[in-house]
Amino acid sequence: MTSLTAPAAARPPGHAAAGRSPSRLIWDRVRRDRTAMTGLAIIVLFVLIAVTAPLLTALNGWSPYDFDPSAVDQRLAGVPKGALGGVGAEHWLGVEPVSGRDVFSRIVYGARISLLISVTATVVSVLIGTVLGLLAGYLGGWADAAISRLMDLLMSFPALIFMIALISVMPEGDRVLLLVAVMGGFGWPYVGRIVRGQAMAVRHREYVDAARVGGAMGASILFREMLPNITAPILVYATLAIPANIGTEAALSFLGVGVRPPTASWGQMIQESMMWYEVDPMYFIVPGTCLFLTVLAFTLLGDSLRDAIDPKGGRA
Amino acid sequence: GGGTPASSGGTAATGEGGTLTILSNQDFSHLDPTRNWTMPHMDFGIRLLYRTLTTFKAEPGAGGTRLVPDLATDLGTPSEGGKVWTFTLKSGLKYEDGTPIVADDVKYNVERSFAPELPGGPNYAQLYLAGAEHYKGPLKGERLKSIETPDERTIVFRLKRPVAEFSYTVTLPTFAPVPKAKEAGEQYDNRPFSSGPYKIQSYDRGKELVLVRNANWDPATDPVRKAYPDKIVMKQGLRQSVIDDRLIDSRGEDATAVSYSDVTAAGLAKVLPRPEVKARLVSEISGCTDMIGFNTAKAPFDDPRMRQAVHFALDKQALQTAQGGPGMAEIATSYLPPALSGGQAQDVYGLPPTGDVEKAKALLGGRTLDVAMTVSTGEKALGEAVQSSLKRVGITVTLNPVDPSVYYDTIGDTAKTPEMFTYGWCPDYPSGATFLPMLFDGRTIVEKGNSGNVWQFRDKAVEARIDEIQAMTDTGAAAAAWAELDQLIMRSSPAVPTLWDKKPLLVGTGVTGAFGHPVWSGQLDFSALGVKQG
Amino acid sequence: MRTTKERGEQVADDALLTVRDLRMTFPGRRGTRVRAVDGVGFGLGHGETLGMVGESGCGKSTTGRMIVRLLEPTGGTVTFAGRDVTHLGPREMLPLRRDIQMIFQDPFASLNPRQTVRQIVSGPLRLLDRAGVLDMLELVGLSPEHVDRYPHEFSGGQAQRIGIARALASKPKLIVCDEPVSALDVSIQAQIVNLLKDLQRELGLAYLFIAHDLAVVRHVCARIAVMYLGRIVEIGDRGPIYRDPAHPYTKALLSAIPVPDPDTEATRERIVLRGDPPSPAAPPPGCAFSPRCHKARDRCRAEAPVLTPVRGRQVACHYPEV
Amino acid sequence: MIVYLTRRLFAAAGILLVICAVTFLIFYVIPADPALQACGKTCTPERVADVRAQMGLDRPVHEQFGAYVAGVFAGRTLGSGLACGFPCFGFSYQNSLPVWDLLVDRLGASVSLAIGAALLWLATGLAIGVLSALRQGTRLDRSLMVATLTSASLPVYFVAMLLLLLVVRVTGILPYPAYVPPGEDLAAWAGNLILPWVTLAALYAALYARLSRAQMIETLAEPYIRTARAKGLPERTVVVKHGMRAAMTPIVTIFGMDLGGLLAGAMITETVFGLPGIGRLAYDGVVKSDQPVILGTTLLAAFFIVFANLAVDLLYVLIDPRVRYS
Amino acid sequence: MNDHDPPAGASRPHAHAKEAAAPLLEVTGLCVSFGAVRVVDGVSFCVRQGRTLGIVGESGSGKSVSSLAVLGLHRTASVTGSIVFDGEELVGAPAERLRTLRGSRMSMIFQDPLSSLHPCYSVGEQIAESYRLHRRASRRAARERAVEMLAEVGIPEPRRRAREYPHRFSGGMRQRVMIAMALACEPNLLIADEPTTALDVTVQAQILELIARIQEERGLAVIMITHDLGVVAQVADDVLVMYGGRTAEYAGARAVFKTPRHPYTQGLLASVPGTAWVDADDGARLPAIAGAPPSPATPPPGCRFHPRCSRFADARHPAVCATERPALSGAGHKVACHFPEGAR
Ligand SMILES: Nc1ncnc2c1ncn2[C@@H]1O[C@H](COP(=O)(O)OP(=O)(O)OP(=O)(O)O)[C@@H](O)[C@H]1O
Ligand SMILES: Nc1ncnc2c1ncn2[C@@H]1O[C@H](COP(=O)(O)OP(=O)(O)OP(=O)(O)O)[C@@H](O)[C@H]1O
Ligand SMILES: [Mg+2]
Ligand SMILES: [Mg+2]
Ligand code: NI
Repeated sequence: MTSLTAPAAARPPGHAAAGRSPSRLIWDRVRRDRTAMTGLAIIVLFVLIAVTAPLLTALNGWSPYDFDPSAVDQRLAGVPKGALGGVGAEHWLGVEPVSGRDVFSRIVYGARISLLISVTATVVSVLIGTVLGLLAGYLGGWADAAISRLMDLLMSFPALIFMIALISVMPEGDRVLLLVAVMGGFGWPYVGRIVRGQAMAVRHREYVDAARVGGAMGASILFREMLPNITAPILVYATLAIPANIGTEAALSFLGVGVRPPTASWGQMIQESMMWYEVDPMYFIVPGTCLFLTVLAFTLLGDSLRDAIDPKGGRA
Repeated sequence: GGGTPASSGGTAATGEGGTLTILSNQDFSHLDPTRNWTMPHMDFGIRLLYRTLTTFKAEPGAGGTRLVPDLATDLGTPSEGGKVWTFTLKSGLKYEDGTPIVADDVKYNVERSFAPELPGGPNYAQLYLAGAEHYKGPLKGERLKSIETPDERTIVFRLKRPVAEFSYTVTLPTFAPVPKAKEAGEQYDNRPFSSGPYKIQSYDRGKELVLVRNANWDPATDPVRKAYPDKIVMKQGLRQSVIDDRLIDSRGEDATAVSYSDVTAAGLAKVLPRPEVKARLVSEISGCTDMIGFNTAKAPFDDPRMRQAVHFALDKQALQTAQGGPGMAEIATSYLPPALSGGQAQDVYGLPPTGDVEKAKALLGGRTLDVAMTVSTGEKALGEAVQSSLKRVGITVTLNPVDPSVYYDTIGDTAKTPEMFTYGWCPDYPSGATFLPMLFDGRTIVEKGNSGNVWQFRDKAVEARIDEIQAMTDTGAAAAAWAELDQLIMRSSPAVPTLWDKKPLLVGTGVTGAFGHPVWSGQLDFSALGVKQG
Repeated sequence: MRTTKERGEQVADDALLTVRDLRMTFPGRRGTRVRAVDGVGFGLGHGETLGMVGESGCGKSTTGRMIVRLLEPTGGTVTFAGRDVTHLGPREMLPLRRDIQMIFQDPFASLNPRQTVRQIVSGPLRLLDRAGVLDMLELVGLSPEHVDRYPHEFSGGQAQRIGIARALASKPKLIVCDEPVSALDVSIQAQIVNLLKDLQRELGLAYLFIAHDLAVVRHVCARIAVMYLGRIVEIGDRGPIYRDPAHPYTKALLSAIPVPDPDTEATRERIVLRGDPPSPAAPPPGCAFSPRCHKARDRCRAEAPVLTPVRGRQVACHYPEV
Repeated sequence: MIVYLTRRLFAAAGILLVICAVTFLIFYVIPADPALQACGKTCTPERVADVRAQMGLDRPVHEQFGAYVAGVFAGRTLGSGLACGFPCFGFSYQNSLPVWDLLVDRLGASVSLAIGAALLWLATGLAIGVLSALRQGTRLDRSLMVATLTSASLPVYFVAMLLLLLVVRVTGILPYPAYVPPGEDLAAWAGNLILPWVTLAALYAALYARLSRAQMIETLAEPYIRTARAKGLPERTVVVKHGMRAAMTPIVTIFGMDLGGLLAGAMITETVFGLPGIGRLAYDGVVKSDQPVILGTTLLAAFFIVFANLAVDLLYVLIDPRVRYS
Repeated sequence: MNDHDPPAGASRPHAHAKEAAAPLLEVTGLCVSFGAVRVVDGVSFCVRQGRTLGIVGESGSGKSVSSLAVLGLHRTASVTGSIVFDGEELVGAPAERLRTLRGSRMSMIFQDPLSSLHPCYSVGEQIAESYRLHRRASRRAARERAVEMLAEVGIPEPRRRAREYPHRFSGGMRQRVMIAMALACEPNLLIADEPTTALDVTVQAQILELIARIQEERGLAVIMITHDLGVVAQVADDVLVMYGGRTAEYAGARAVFKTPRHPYTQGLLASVPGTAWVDADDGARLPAIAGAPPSPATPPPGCRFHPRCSRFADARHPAVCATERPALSGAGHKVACHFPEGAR
């Protein structure tokens, strides 16, 4: 027997014959995590709601923009008639004070806007951050200095002040686009910094050297060798950035620079409902709960993803 | 008028002394009498800090629109057919430091309103005074010749044209005295020198203003101001919903507090179902008219039929709900508020409150419109109501909320004026002359910073009629003529009057003498407020 | 034979790899310059193995990485098969990449965790199809079922086999092995050493075998180069060097290696060096070994010795052992 | 060290200058014309031009910017004779007060808010985090983490409103918050700030608890902790002296950044509670297009952020002996 | 049961080995499990004052886990069996008791001296810490002691270096600091867990020499854990060979190296290249042990070594090796193999 033959018992036991990629392993670990799956279920539910919004509103028969004067009390400054903010067969989750618009329809359409803005803003910041961070970490030197300074600069901006200032001086144009641009534009340095750090660490890994010795160059090293190995932290960041962006959208709405009326977004609904929390708590609770659940769900998923990627901290 | 003023409409308060707290969600834009031309602020300044040549009685309702002499001994003497006005100051008038108030101080303040360093104030002096075309204010030492002060107590104004209502004009803070010695340019705003019953003890802008008694103010010379509290503290920059809550609760210090700014719709919803709180709600008709304007200079609203279509389609009741319901606003049917048209609302079209969709559709003739509408950020609910009601007839409205501070610039730039926008007008004093000429005289349109005639309405017949009415010396006849002109303009609908609203204000349980003054758009008359003690 | 003026071994011109006066300086902290490799020269013939030993930080890896052009040398030349390859651009290097390959120290760190064995072995240029990969796996003693697995599913020894398969994929002439067994357990080390030797015999490979374990090097390499602080201090055939080291450092190194035999250990003469290896950022003047050398004299501290032939090998020492 | 410090200071100054320029430029091209605004309800074009010249807005943008930057250091005098001294950030369009005075005036509330909240959330956050790390995997750990997750998922204004409703409106335990400077009445200062502190701390404490828990777990797995145990140190010493010390390092970084950001104004908290702070000032400035105030607050905020980062980096020398700047 | 007795007469001659001394540490049937995974399974050994026990084995064979169990440093593992230190049973002893023993009477040094030293405290502080604690010494006395210890382990300028932080020290220096720290309270037992693996050979020689010197001076009992057979040969009196969490062979050093009885030990010794410099057959194939070490989670049944065992591969005795756990047998030279004398 020579050492050239494959050692029979060498394969670490417990593995199926087909190879399982690290991403599969992570996913398997996440799948076993009950809280993560709860989070995922909530996310899927809201995404479904957002996608099927027209169908759902067709079911209850109220468009998110229809006024229903009969549902509010004209003499009482427009408080919804009936208990629980007008909850009933006609309006499933009650109506908006003053206008009498259907809260369910607005929530459903609001999910679209809120998820759209936060997810797109996250995608934008992750894309920019990943590309620039990778370049900075990989190229080093002059490019790194330039990109890092840019990131420092952007991170030194008092973001919230600047966001509302920027948005409020640009009244023209599509608010959703503007919100995405501003949130993405101020968000990418945070991704960029993570990616840069990771790229710098990965750049000197032996497998990158090995690829280079094997003849790989430039983009191939960046995107085939390095990027797959830093997607995990990026993914974690993205999952945690989405709830943060939902929160920012809501905060901007709260400060009066959210989406344009009559478009509904959760943040804008909460901002409106805040004044009514005493006379019409339902109006406040519904979007608040949705926002809270979504943020919580994304956070749970992100946490679990992080633990799955780096199980060290979780070991007893 | 609907709302019942809270504490026994303007009768004498129970006593003097104590501290009155005013809760405000804002800072003054200007307290400098030269620059103070925003509604509740004018009331505050004139009633507490400075006196003008004439002023209005401290009474609710129609009584409040009656003019009385203030610094002057009478309402002024016109001569040369109303082109020259002479006033004589009372004797014994003093500033807060005891120095006497002289006629030149009034002249000096009027001159200040010409200074580009001190913009923002009423422009009547510029409009009326003769020979002032190139005058740039007194800060660089130049004086205006058309105001004469032959002696310390006499002041003579020489006007470009006869102004019958000049006695009313001089109620404006422009006609309060400012001593030259106290000139501080822009900074005068932060510490105006008092000629009224109170003086400024401290003013932390945006946070707190504390007024204490001006010992040199002589009640004997002042028939109007009661000046009951010893001290008045204004808390600024609070959230309106917090102000509402505090005054609903009316606990502790808040019992002697009043709200400076309007109760929110949500606040009203809390107030209205509770009789004991509702009793403390002051809601005087503001005297202003809310309107929705069109850009008549460009398509589609250069066509009066399109404007009328909107007029017919509007659901004014929905707007009314957004304003707090029928208790808080009346549906407007003419530009001039009832107070200016003899107390009688006029109605040209006789439309149902929710609009007439069929007529509107007929006017549109099957056309659908796609228009932009600018509203200020606070009027979102209103904008949405417009949006929703016009959708019924196939007009799609895109809302463009703009911050109040830049609102007038946006619509006042004729190049940028949107197809539709909201607008409101309050008379500076109860006269059609401070209303229709400002709003509908095509000759006042300027390219940028356009104000009043923001719809760019040009009609030769209307302009001619305005000139005729302004030349009338009989104020009664003039009033009737204004009302008639109003109906004429209504027929071409450059703007849709929507609501005559009330100013909803809450006062604490320990506040006396609270009533909304008709001249100052329903704001509390600060000169009559008192607090219960003990 | 022709002697070169540069510091370094005298080299035959027809060698597969010729390295002359190779230098690498890294920018250090506070503007210092770390002379990691400071004039290294040697030659390597077809199918030959040169062992390179020395303490941590003496510049072994740096030398190896310069030869495979992972690092751009700051001085000297690298000639491969008669062609000067020192400053070729990445594209010109491509054909050469097939001929010079590398095996790394850490078997896991050198395998991309996100690629399957197949992707790893066929390399970034996709040199091999599936059958080719299977051949390679067979060659290094892995079974075909491993081909679609990921690195984390292997043991250290297996992972190192994959690394070797990858290096072999382009049918190279020279493989730089940078400590290929030091991360492995003793019982696995032997497997890999045997594999490397078998492959060399079968495929006619030349190895530059970097290690710090003198025992392993001796087993694998016919010729040995001992490095100290960026320079070769002794180079020559295995026999003379192990039997009779001429440089005091080599001698100390050999004596420090524990031997798994209590009797030998009990009787061995051991030279324990004082102090730590100096930093390449601030090398001592003269002979770099002088501060730790028991027989250093003034000359050693003033003048750096060059490689000179002594008893069948070359030594850089003013006072070689006798 | 000196070299490093000067280099960092220059870099910080550079960043501030760029931020200043960008802010300036953006608000130069805004549609709102400050002259028009100042001019009032009815304004003739001539008068607008006068006002514009008066405000110095008729000059080209680079001149205005130059004047602004020079004014910051040298002070300047405006057309109407208004003069401001050394740190001159111009005058508010709203009330003609020097922006610097406004900033200084508002700083008190912001600093009170930030420092108080920071102490509160550090204390609670770290305590929860460390406790959770030590009891990792137990029911206590899980319930603490659920609590922090919930607290971190609630928007700030939601918490603020809830607190106002419960503590002030329903029970009346506390009066409506109104800022009282600490110099005037310390008890009133603290009493009025409790709710804003709790509001901010609720969010940050949750984040810090999670962070410090993760850090602590990681640190406790380090070999040097094993060394400390092998020395026979009592568990408390191991956790506090050896564990916390090392675990706190990354927290200091984040704390620096958070504190810097908060000093620059907790806009929402200040708005909800009506605190006269920098964030509120900035918000009002934006809403009213008060360019000098926006510039001033942006610069001050950026200053805090930049210097908090610098301070953290310098602090590292004390915390982590491995770090040396040269 | 006396299978933990020191293998008699097997140790190499040593100048002042105290043959008569009672065992300082006796470990019997030690089992350590993490959850369901038994990582150390019935290991027994003993150490006498002044003597050195070498523990060798592949990575993951349970060497470190066993030694940590002796110090009671496992927090989540369940430890069974018996550990008697100086007549005192440590398994099941109160944690507080173990704590007072740790650092004062038994100490440990670790493989990676950089990560084992706290980066934020000066080395002087770290050495003084345990001295202050166990000896209730004053701060100043402890500081003096630290300097003294640094001098003893051969660090030049000890007073100055005591104030420096670990990152300023080289690898060898750090290990010296670790040793100084471990010895500050004059313990009776020193467990060295691969103290030289991270070091260069020349530095390794220095450290081994230092440990030997101190052991000689103080009569310490030392447990030297390593996977380098050469090191064991150099320092150990007795050798414990571990495989897959179990004892493979336990005997005096000379016996293990000269007459190994377990096929694993034999294979291990054979696979080390160049056992002797002079007469090696240069370039020949190394007789390697095939396969890889077992995973502790799913160990092979029976003898843990059988999948890699040449005797088993010879297919003469398959059944028993694959099913039954071999007992540790033999009087002085203990071995756990069904066929200890070999198949050939
Ligand atoms: N990229 C780099 N930048 C700066 N210095 C470096 C770099 N790479 C190596 N060095 C320095 O060069 C010297 C030689 O390093 P090299 O890796 O070649 O040593 P080595 O002999 O391979 O050591 P080891 O046995 O630890 O692998 C060391 O002092 C190292 O610190
Ligand atoms: N805290 C732990 N939890 C779970 N398993 C552990 C733990 N510590 C060690 N193990 C497992 O116990 C086994 C034995 O580990 P140990 O550290 O004793 O090996 P070792 O012989 O010291 O190896 P090395 O030579 O690599 O140090 C390994 O498989 C390891 O994975
Ligand atoms: Mg190396
Ligand atoms: Mg170990
Ligand atoms: Ni001895």
